[in-house]
Amino acid sequence: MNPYLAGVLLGVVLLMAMYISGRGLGASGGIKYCVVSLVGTLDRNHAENSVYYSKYFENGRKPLKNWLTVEIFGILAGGFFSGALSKRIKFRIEKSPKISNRRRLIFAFLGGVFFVYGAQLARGCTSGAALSGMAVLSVAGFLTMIAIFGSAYLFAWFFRKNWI
Amino acid sequence: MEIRKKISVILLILGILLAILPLSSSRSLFVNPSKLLSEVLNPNVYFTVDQTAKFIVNEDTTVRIIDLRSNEEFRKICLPGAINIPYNSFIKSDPGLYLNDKSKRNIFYSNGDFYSNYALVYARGLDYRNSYVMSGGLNEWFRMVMESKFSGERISARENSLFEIRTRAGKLFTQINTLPDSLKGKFMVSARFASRKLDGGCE
Amino acid sequence: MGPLSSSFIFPEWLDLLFAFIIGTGFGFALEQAGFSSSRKLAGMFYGYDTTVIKVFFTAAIVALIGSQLLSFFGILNMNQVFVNELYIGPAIIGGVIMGAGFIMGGFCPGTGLCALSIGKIDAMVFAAGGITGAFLFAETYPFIRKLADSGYKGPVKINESIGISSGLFTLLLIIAAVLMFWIAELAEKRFARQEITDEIGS
Amino acid sequence: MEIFKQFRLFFVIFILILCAVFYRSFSNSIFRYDAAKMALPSLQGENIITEEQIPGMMDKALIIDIGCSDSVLVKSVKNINKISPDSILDKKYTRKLLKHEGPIILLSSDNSTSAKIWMLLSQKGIRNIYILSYEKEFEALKYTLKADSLSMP
Repeated sequence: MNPYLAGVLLGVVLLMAMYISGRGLGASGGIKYCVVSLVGTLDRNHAENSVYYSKYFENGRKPLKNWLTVEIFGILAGGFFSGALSKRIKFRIEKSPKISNRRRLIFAFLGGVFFVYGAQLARGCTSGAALSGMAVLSVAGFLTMIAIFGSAYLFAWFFRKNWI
Repeated sequence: MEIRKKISVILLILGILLAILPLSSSRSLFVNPSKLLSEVLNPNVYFTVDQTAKFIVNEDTTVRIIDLRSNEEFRKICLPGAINIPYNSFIKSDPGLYLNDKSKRNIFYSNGDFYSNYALVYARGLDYRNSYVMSGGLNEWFRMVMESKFSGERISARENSLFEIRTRAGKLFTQINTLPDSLKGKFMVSARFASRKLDGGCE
Repeated sequence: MGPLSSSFIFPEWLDLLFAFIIGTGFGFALEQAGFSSSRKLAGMFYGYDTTVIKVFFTAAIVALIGSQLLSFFGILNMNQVFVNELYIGPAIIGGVIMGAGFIMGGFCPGTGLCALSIGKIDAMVFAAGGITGAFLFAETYPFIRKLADSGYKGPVKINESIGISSGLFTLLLIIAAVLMFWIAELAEKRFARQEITDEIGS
Repeated sequence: MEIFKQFRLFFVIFILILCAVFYRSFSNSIFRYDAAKMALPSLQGENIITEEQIPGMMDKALIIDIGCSDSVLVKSVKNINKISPDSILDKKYTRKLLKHEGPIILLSSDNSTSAKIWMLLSQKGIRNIYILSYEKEFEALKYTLKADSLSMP
């Protein structure tokens, strides 16, 4: 789809989220809730004593029954549906031909670690903080957006071999 | 024409429209005016001071008594359990932040009848139907509850219960308002109403 | 008047159903934009593909215009819409860490999940990394708690801190975006990598 | 012309939006935009006047009696419009109020009614409305707390 049209579509979805629930979109929050829930099932004791996890279990709250968690299952469904529609579903590793599969996967893993760690610190990722934040004109949204793109441009030179 | 130019033109036109529109952070009343008029003129938007006194004595949790006077006045004298939202900030901030708990009836009062009735129209115009007024305000409260004396030969059962409530409410009122300032401050902090936190973000 | 969640109290299942529907729309839009490809996303930083900035800004501006028009007509109460709270330090530091993660992994969490759903193995590894990242954050939280709560300024709006109306700010943002779109398309020609573009397209 | 053809759909939508904007901004049958601004005079009581101020405003003022006023002034002033509060939003009255230049004075023996009508009319975009108050001080607490009120029967 043309990027501008896809942008309009994404904007309409964001607007719908604002109208229905008074909140923006988000992805990293859902990942966090999955982790919290996982830790809660594996080691309940640890979860209840930790300063971080305990607030998600207050008053018998269930981290899986949460707007953000359900939303990421929606993302998976929507992505799959769109991929099926455009015939893009296929198991594969996408990478530059100049690097090995192993290198690509190691960097993908590291990227995931960094991205979600940073997102927890900034209270939102590109969708939760930058996109939704910009759509309500919050300073936090603009600041996070500038920081993400600025730093990615800054580091781009070091990782150029991975991509071009 | 290529799509980039097209979308640029469309966005710019809409942007100019937005820049011209008077988009301040506030809003307007949106209930139909005639409907609002008949709604606020209906006497059932009033609670008498006796009804309010009963709510206070019974510690009724389905009502929330909102004091619209300034913070200084509130600190000096207030109804037991009242929440202070000065009329200024009621109008200037979004009343929805205070009123959107629909399970409770909000009863406005001020010293007289002006602020409370302005607030009533304003709140009901924003479709907060759970808004009411304590008719007569604090002046009426003093007149009815604090200074009423029974004068007559015999007392009927109804009058008796009415006077009992008045006496108990009056006692509570005096107790709270004669507390030393330090204690009173503590009490008010605990009664202060926190505006609702909005859901959102990735927290 | 919207948001619906503040006018009506939704039962939990309905609230979650809406979450799922919105999420589906979100995933669909991201995938249709082509964000399930890491090389397309990374193209933003090497100039050969600037889809990211086009989609990102168009989406933010459409939502901005829409929400302000709705609020003008009394359909949406913007005071009831969540505004992200500003923590200056964490926003910048977190943003820098995210930028590094972006260029290493080639995804952000939303697009990563999208790519995962159509079977990209690198995206699955990215998601595993993300889970690890969230776990690491939770475990290191006691040590960085001070940093994470520093510089709190509340939910500040950018137009209010500059002192102009939100409509005017939107217009300025649109002008900036239009210029960026133009530069982006010039860059795409200047840094074109035909072989990569062909491969992504397939 | 070529350009207009390309933007046909957009122009149709845009004109619809524009019509809605005009309706929202200028229609008399709905409340005006920016409720807080319209309510500003009520914050400090600038909209409350006392009887002494009336003679100075007399020549241009439109005096409206919205409920059994029995002030001396009411008997002495001739051109009083008696309107019952329920019908104040009737078209003929609102048109008159909107057209009137100069102050509009609301009379009522019940402060709550005048306060309500004031807020309603102001939100409809009618400026310069005043409420005549018979009390010397506006929104003042007339009583003080007596410590001995604890000893009620």
